[in-house]
Amino acid sequence: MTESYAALGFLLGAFLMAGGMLAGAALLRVRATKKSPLKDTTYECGEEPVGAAWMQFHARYYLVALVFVLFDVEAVFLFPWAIEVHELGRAGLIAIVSFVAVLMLGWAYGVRKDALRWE
Amino acid sequence: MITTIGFGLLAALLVGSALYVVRATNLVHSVLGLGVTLSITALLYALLEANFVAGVQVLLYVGGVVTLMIFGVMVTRRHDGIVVRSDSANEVRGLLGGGGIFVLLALSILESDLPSSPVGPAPSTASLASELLGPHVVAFEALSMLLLAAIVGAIVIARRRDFGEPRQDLVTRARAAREALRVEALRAEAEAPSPEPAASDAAEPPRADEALPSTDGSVPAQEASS
Amino acid sequence: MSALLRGFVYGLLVVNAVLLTSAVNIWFERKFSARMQSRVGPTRVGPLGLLQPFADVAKLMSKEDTVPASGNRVLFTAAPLLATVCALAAAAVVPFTPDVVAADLDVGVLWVLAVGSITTIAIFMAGWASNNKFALLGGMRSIAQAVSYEVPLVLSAMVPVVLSGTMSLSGIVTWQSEHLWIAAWPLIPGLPAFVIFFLAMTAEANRIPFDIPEAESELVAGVTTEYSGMKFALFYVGEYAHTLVGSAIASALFLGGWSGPMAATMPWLGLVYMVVKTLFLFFMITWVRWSLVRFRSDQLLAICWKWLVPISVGLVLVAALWVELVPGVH
Amino acid sequence: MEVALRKIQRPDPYLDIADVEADAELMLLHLGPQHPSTHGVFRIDLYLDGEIIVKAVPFPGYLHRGVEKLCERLTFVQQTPVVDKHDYVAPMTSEQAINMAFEALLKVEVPRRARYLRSIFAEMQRIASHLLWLGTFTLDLGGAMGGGTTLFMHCFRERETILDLFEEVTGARFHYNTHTIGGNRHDLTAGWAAKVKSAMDLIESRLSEYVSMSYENRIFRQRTSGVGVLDGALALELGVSGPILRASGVDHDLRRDAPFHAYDEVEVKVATATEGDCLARTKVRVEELRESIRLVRLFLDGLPEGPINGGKPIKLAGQYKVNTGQVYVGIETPRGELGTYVIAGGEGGASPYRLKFRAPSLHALSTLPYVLPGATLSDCVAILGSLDPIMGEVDR
Repeated sequence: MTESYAALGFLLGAFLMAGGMLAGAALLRVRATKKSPLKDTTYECGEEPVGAAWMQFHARYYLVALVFVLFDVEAVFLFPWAIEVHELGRAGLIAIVSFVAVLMLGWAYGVRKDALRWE
Repeated sequence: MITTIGFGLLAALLVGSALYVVRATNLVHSVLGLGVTLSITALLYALLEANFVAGVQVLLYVGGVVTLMIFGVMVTRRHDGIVVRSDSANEVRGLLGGGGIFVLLALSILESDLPSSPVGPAPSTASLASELLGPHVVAFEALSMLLLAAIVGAIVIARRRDFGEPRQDLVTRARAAREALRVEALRAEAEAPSPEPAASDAAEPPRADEALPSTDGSVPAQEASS
Repeated sequence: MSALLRGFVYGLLVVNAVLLTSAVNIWFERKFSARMQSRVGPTRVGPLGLLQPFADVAKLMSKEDTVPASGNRVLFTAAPLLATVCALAAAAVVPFTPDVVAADLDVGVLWVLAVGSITTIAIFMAGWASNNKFALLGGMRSIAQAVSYEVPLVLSAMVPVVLSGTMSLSGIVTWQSEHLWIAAWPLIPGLPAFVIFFLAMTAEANRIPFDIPEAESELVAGVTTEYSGMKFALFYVGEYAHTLVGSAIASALFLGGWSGPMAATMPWLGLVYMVVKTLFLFFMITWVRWSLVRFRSDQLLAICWKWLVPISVGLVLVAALWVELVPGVH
Repeated sequence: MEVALRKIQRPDPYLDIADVEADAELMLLHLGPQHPSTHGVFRIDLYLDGEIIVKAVPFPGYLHRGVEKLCERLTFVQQTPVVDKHDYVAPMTSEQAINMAFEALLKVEVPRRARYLRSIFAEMQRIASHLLWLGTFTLDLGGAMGGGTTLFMHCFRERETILDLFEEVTGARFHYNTHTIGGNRHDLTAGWAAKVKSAMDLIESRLSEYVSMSYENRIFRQRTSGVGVLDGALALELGVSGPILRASGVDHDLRRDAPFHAYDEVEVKVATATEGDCLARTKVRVEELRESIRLVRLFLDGLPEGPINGGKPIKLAGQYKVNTGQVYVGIETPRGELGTYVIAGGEGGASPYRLKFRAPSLHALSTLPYVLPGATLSDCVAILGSLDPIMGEVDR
């Protein structure tokens, strides 16, 4: 219990430091005396940006994220087993091996279909 | 004391961020708001001394599902500044329905004999494992099948949409498109020698994909006729 | 309450230590890379140019802060803050000596991975809020890379957990002080797991050869293209902090952390061991950075999914087999 | 020339994007002119589908300084310092090209020693230029904050020694103004040849280190192998020359095929490769570095005594006058065939009526619309770097 509070306190401390740096810079920084709309445009190598930057991305990005979530779920299920390996013994090992093996079938399918390639 | 204050604060933030998620008119803001909501939920779990569940909540939901939803938004064009209303058009009906469910839930929780605060040490992560791999091992193994199905399904769907056409055939497509344009212009000229503008369907430039040569490499029909 | 206060005080101390070390490391990296390139590096500010990073920070603090008019100001400001805080927060569970640890969470490894996974979102926020094509491309690359490398990161971090039977980082270090460094024993899941963890950690911190999110020769400056002044500096600090804290975690998980000869009797010696190991790993990353060119994004993902993921899955199972078959691991 | 000029049907890469890709929603990204990897000021408009380039339209011209026009106003002997700025990475070759054209036009004989000196300078310039290219190419692949910079700095260190040697002879590190009509202006200083030889030994001994840092490195190979493949037929159609052409399997080098300077007195070994990708271009250039080192030694050993200038003294700017004739002279520079086409008769015969450079970099860049589609944004930077464009030469 207390340890999670300590972690929270740590988080607050880190936030305070980083925020303090940002706030300190806000006090110190040079301010432009004149508004310049040109300065506020986005950078595109000196050319006028054409079209919105918020463009459409490829569905394979989504695929990578989806496969990641699935493997993450797998990993999360492995964690409780991981700290109890010696207690759960051989039966637990067999259960986990079959669990992982089924998932790796999906991995093999993806590699075979070249779906995890990027380009 | 601090637990109670913390809970009240977090609950208020949770409701506020949840409201933001459904009221935001920009999908990316909505998704990021969801990230905040899920993080606060994780803090609530931590408050209940369920550190493992809290960690999993952040790792899976904030780091995983929100990322997935970000990609989901980015592969559409719904994020480029247009206003999207994610809440229902009929707010009164929604309020009534939501309120009803809230009252029902609140009543059932009040009626139940759930303790109002955690009693004793929370069940450890280790006991979670013995539960999972002990009595619930069949469900656990079934879960792997579910994950497998999800992976395969995702690959199949994504492949169908994207992995089929390599970009290298750009050259062929460009040539076919130009040939189609030329043929179309010739045909328009032949059909309508008068200076009046051609019929609207004929004047419409052909789309590149219509003029694609078929997969066996044969010449498109228009090209052969010219 | 007292735990919250202790965490807070530790937070301030550790964060400041990390920042100070980062500053010295920046100086060291500049000197080191200069030597690699037959230059001399910074010499002007302070003796041997030691104060150069501080001068840089002072300069960056006084810089004008521009926000693209078509971007999103709130997210644009929040992103560097979130990235830095997440990079620093992982240090909360790192044991520096047997007694000095900010928060000895029983799910320490999970905490490290969880806060690390939030960094991804911060980078995306920066890229999206800039409304800049280079920034958004960098942001999307960054997420794709980070989520991919998180899988081998999580799985290789599981090897010490399986061997020691605890998710607490101090517990893992204690186990190693009773046995051997995990990178050395058991050698087979230990050493490869360490290598994979180290690689994945480098990728998560976006260091060359895994720095495609920044990739300044292609994407100008990636997600930080539109950033200036202190916000830019925060990203920079965040990157160094991520590398440094990551090195500390890697040395705690695999290189025995504070454990070493005489560390049990003299706690300060444990701190020395820990610092030396961390800085050694940081030095390795620096060395690699100034020697290699960068990968292309599709090659990075191919390496991750084709090799690192299955190997790390196998390593976890080997570790379990080790626990199962070899007496005395627990 | 082994590759036959096959007539391949190629599409027009300058088709409107709507005709190329009617259905996709593409992003138009301006790469350049202010971009770290465009080697000066150069712009490519990229139409991106995700990170894949669907269409690329290069826009040169940001560094146009009107050098050719300027040359029509200056007398023959006044032009050497102007064309120094033409290809600013290899100014020696630009000087040589223009003076060789004038010598052909004015029918001035160049003494043998001057031809040897020009060969030595040309080969040393090639070493300096290729070293700079190797450095900037890895910089493109590795970025300013990483391994790319390391090789970059090392290459520059070696290049410095050559610039120092040039400075010793000509008094300038960059814009030498040492060639003139009929020969050279500066003779070698005492002990220069020995210094050059030791510099060559140094560079040769360090070259293997650079090779291990560049194309023997696994990541480097992955980034360059199979990237930006240019087939020999297309390269010939587009007028590409130099190492890029040789990397595409066409064995063509003016030093051997149409010898100038003193190249007819030695045997030039021409490095070629067949893959036509960025890796092949790297290998060809590194081989050329080795060959140039060999040639420099050869020329230094065979350096004859005698006058270094067969023309008139150049105290008066307008001494040379010619009113009729036109001439084209092509020489092999580090980037390929640099041609100078001169028509006599401007300004009362004291200046060319028209002067035109055939810049190899421009032809190299004209391959971009063919090579880039299908590549990723990261490949784009590698491909552009491998073409070794010098914008001063492209835009003139």
